Amino acid sequence: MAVEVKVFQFNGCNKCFTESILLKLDSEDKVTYIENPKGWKEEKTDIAVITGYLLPEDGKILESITKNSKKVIGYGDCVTMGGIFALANQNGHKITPLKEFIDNASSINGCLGEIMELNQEIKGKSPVKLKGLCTVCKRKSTCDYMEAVHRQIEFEESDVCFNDLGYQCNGFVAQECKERCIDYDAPCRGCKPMVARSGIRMLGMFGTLMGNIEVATEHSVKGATDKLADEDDDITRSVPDVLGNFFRFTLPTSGLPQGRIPSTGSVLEDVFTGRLIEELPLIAGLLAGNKSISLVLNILEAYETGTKMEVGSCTKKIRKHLRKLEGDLGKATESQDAQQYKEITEKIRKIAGNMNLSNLFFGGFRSKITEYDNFDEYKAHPFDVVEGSYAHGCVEYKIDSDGKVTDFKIKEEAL
Amino acid sequence: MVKEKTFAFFLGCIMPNRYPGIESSTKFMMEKLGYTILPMERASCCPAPGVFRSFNKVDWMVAAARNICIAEQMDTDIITVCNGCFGTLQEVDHHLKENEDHKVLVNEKLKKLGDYEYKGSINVRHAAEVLGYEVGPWGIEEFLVRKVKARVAIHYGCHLLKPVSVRGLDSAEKPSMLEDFLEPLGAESVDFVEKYTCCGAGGGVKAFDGNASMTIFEEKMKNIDAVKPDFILSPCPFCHLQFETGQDWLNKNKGTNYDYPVIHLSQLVAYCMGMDQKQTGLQFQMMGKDYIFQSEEIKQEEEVS
Amino acid sequence: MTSSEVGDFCDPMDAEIKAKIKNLVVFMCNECGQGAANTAGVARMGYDAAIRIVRVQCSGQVGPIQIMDALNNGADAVGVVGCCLGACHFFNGNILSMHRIKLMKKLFKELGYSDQFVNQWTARAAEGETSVGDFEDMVDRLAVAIKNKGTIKDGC
Amino acid sequence: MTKANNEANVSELETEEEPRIAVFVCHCGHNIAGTVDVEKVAESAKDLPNVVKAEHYMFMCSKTGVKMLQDSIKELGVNRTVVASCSKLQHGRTFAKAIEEVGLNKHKHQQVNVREFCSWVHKNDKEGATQKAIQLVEAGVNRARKLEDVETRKIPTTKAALVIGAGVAGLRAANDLAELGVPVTLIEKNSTIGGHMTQLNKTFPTLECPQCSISPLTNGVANHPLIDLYTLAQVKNVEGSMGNFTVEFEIKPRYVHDNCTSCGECSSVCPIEVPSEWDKGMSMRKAIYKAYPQAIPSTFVRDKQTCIGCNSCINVCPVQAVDFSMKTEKKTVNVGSIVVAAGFNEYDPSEIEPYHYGQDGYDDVITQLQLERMLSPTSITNSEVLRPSDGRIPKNIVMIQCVGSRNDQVGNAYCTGVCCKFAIKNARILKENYPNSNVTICYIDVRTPGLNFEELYKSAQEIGVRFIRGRPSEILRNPLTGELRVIVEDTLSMTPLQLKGDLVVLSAAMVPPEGIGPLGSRLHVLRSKEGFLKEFHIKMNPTLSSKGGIYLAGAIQGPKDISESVAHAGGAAALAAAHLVKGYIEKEMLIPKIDYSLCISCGLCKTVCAPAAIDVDQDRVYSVNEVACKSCGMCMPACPTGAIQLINFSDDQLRDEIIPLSGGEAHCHD
Amino acid sequence: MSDSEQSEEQNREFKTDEDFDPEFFRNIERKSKIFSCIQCGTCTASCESGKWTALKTRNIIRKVCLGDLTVLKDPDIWLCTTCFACWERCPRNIQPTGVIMELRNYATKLGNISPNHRAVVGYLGNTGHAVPINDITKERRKELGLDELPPTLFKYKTEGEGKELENFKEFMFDLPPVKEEKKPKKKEEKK
Repeated sequence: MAVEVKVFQFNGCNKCFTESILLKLDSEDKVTYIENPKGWKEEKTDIAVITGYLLPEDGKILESITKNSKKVIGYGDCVTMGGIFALANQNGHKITPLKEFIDNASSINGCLGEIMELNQEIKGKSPVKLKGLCTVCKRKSTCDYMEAVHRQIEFEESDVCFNDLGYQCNGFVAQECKERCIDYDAPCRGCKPMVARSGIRMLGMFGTLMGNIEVATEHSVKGATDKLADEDDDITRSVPDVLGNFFRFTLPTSGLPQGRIPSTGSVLEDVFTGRLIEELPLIAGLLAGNKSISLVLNILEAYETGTKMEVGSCTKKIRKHLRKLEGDLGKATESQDAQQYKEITEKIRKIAGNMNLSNLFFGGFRSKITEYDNFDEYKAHPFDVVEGSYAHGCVEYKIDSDGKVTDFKIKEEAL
Repeated sequence: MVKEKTFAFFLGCIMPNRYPGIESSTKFMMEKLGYTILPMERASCCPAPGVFRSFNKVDWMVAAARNICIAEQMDTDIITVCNGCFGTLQEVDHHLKENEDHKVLVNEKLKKLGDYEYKGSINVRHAAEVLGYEVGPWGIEEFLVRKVKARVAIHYGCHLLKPVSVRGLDSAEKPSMLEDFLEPLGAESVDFVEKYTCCGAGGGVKAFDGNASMTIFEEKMKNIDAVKPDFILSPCPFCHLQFETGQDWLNKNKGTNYDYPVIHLSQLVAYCMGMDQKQTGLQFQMMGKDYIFQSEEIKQEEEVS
Repeated sequence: MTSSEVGDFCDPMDAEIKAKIKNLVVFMCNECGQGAANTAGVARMGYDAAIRIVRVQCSGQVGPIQIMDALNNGADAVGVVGCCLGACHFFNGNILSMHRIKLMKKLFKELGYSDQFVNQWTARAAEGETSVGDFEDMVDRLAVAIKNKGTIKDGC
Repeated sequence: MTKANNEANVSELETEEEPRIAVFVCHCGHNIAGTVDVEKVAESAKDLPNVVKAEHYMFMCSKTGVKMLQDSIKELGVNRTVVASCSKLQHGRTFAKAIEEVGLNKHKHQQVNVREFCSWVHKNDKEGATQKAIQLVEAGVNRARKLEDVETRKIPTTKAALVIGAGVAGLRAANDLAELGVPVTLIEKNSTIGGHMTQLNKTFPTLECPQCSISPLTNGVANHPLIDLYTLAQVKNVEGSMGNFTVEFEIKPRYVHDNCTSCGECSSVCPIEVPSEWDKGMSMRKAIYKAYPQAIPSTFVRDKQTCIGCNSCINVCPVQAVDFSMKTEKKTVNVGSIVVAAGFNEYDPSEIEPYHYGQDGYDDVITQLQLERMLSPTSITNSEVLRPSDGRIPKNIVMIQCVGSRNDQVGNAYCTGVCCKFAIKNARILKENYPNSNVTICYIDVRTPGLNFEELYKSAQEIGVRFIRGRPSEILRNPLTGELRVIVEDTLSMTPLQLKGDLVVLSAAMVPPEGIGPLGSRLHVLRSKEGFLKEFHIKMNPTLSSKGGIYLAGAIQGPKDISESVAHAGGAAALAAAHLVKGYIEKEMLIPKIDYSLCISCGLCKTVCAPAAIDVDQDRVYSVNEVACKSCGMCMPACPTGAIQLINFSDDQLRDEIIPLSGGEAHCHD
Repeated sequence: MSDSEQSEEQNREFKTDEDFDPEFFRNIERKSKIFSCIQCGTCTASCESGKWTALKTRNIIRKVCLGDLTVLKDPDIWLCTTCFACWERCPRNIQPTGVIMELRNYATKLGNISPNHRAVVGYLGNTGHAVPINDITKERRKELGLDELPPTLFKYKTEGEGKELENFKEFMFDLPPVKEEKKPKKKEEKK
């Protein structure tokens, strides 16, 4: 039975919105796309799909959407749990999950959400029971205590569990997904958690695994202290961004108190500030929608120029190919040619995995980066913001000695 | 990248200013062994680990770092033939490579002295270590022109090996680096009591209280005298100086009659590699002026190339 | 907490702030923690009435879930009290707990709060004063933290 | 908050019966009622959901109080009780027993402590105390609501024990266990039993003969009907948990059959001579040998490594006991307890370079154990102390203390604790034997605690042993004369000394024995940072290892002297026998449950479980070992999905308790 | 300090808490390790200098542990030949040589520095060498076929190139001014 579906794009990244073009494939449903919900004329519809992150002021529109539709589905992490943009809540922004506005909305988690799940939800089929990611992971694990947590930049190819290698993989709390980061040698970021409060649980788990210090005797210096947790130690220091590591997609629903770091400006700026350099492409990839590839590559190339890194010819070739595919994808989106869109997406995925798998691009020079590299030489690099809420602009950022991004600024006048 | 088989030759103070023979011997020796030796222009005193470190550790590190910087600008490792210079430069290098805070502090102060910045890109080597472990007793044989027949009292000196955690060369309690190396040269090392103890000169003691320094040295000399070696060998010009002036002082003040030649490791090796004894500068030294090496030519100098 | 933050406890402000502290949830392990609190009780050693003790098997059992439950539901701060290092009755629970709490402290700092809203202490079963000392320290630190950075309730 | 309530409702529906809770608030005379307004507390409890009865009474622990509790169950159908009175330790058991008597599981009782935690400590703040008590009771009621039955199970045990190591501690443990009627398998790595004690000359403080002391034990153990003794045996694999272990061990061939008459013919014809390990290199032994004449078992043994296979021994043996074709055997035993008494090693002082131990020309630098061998009546020197270099009686003997202990450089920060006594004893014996000799002990601190040890120290001082407070910096050898000098500062008079050392004796530390690492991992027992096996609790449980059913005896837990080892071993034996003699382990099944719909088989619970109570099968399905589990709940926070939950301490249950205690005002939403 | 107090100070054989400053040495670089000293005497026994001179390393460490500041005025600390024997052998890794060097740093700041050492610093400032060149050596250098002057700072100073030696003199090893030694003189006058 054909149903009427309306897809709404709210704030931020429009990747899920773009992905929902695939709804048209093999389906008789009538799908309409509303890019600007503010100017939306209230119409009755069967199913409303919400994408993009939500702010308190969006409440009114959401109310009318609820009124006018039989079923509301939140599609993608931004709607259901806050998503990456909600990291700006650390700086006092109020990105709010859909459940705060609408009680009985159903939700499709994931960044980006899987279109098959959305399709099933629209059809009203009961969701497939998904396994945990670890149960489908092919890597071998011993799951021992960690001696140090490594930055992802120091990555080596291996068939050993990320956790054993010392990289923080959030796959422990994640459900299996179609395009698995782990299949592309990148640790899972936990965009599709299988349990409530996944971030807190991950934090508890990793904290526990860090506890493998020698058993001190009662008479040793440490045994005599009353306040055990006061001093930072090497291993906890090796986790430079706890918030970004464990609460990347779930901050508003995690139960943490609202952050109080003073805001440096827009949501985007607050998301980036304080994140690690190696995470930049990942986040940026989400922001730029179907231009994410060029954005990621721009950052990477700036990064490489800064560090005078040389990339292999194979990587260069792949990058060129990817840029071309991205151009094609843009055209397909414009013409709303769903079949072509699907084909191109499949092609990109074959090369690059999921579109936010920017870690993959590190492959070309991943092995050359060592912990001794300093970030001084590429402290300020512009990259382009091409889509999303930020129409056209240029971005500048600095990196501190820990590799954290500071002074992230968007400049509208450039380009 | 640091250049291979090339060294910046750090002179220090005592060798160029008192015992030029050691300097010429070292140059001869290293060049024969196939190394390139570059002069370090504008180098200063290392400065001495005992005296100057005692006055102000930071300034000591800065002055040493300045010397290291000169070699860094030349992209070569430093070679020195003095335990004191080795002690200072190696220790400062080791310390600054590990301690980021001090590196920043030192670099700040270095700017005042001139266009210097300590990076930590080179290593500091002692000629004894290069001979003992790089050339080695297994490799020196082919360069030898003559062998000496001598019973040698080897004096290691303190700063060559200690502190072991910083130097990492040989055991401090029973080293065998020089003994092993000198064997193919024909020199027989004689054991004597308290062989590995200090000559009494270091740490500013010689300057602070000459008599105290001599008391320590007197015992050392007594022990050496008991085994009657042909000469005393040391890899350090400062110990060299102490053995020379010390014997003289004891002869004058304590009525002894010592006349043991004091020979630097470089001098002996250079001699065995074909350098003329005159060129080693032994005749300028205070002790054992008349000493002539008991040597045995094993091949013509031309054969060594 | 920096040393300057610990600095002055005797500020008259502190008394007012301390009076506002109502619920301080303390997880105490079944061995040294409970033992020390019992000993303190038997010896009638007084402490702040805001202390609320929860019995757990081992400090290693207290995860961030429990700590966040307490903070979300209005607790002013959370303390975890276990045996001394090396003397855990379940071998190394206190060490595991300590590292989790260190991470949580870091998280709080990243969110812009003082890291004193959660902390770990040790106690000895035979010495009631150790637990009382812990409680007093908790209140003191919390008072200073609130004075400097406000309560965690503001953020909720 | 909304979600929390939803979850709560769901789980309530799942439980079979509607919770009916009775709350009793105890006055405890004035102890509680004097500070807390008990009426108000009871009143407030009445309004709580599921509470069918809330009362206050003067003494809940009295017979009447207990009867009130039982009556409420009988009459009102109450299925969970909450008593707000004293601590769980004090009367928690009383009430639990009471409800058990009337047919309720004892874990359905929730004890709320309003005395030690509230009234007694907040005497000056009545209002605050009352408010706190109300919150505590609410928390107790919340907790009681979801309490589950915990069954107590009897697990049968295998009545047999394994003792690893047949030194004095192992022998003692084996003997004690056998005397309690437990069949014992005793395995020993070496060819003889008795351990280090047989090497000694005299034992302190009474200067008794150690051979005489230990021989009743060695003979007793060797002939005990309940003890199976295996020498040259080593543990290979251990499986199972407390009460039921399966241990596989390997017995190396002795190459001599039991019918050996110990006549020694074989040894006399053997052409090979090597330094005797048992004699610490102070004498030689043959390739086929018996460590010492009194050795048990008295069968000879062939050392395959040094034997050249000339077959002379085979030919000469009158009873044809020598057999080179013997093979390594494997044996498996089922036991209920394991006692580890693997002992210690003497520290090898050659690591401390300035003392030059073992170097050429330093033959006269020996260890205390070597000196002990020389003094021993069975020594090759006939109890004479002779310099190893020239065989003369030394005039000046210097002992150096703290060799390898109290030394950060070699990584042994601990004090061995027996060397002082050991050295003083030997110094005294030397001075008695050779009154003209000078015996000097160079010490950092003399540590002679305990009965009769200070007296030993005093007697040594009186007899003329010289004590110098200072740690020698080096042992100096004159290469011309070969004379040794010990360089030391007498710190008390600030005099640097050079002592003549005709014989220098190093008091080497006690260090963990060889092979302790593999043994520890085979047993799944954790080690302390010093390398010894770690006891469960340093004060309260020094004999239990980190794993239930495995006990430590003697120096394997840390340096000990003979009497301490024996006492420790006795304790270990008693603990090891307790559940074997009883025949079963009674255990409350207060263990974690695994929700397999959430479990991702990551194995982190196994990683953090100190008692190694998580089992895993081939399909990576994890399960909790009911016997080994110690109910600590450490696995709960380690589980990334929250699949493993300790019964009655689950996240949900704790949250219900935490909510009222936190003030109950939800600030953050999930 | 008046003379009567001075003499009382001199006669006193005991010390009180006021004579110690336990905090002073807590700040020195090798902070905590010194305080774990067990006074075993290995350092003194190893000390080559201590066999012949008044230097008693263990005693100096002890004074540091107590916070006895008189150790800075003690000339004995200048008798260490920095042979590192104690450093190598100390069972608690206290590194006594390092401690003595650091004490000398403090002593120098207080002006407790011998005239000979002052002269050595002077040489370094003026020539860049602790042992400057002399005419005989210049001759000998020539004779051995070496440059008359080694290519060090001193050579470039005489050639008038650069200001480095000046910088060196200006910024390095700034010693406190010479103490006017009044007290001994007074005593002599009294006598």
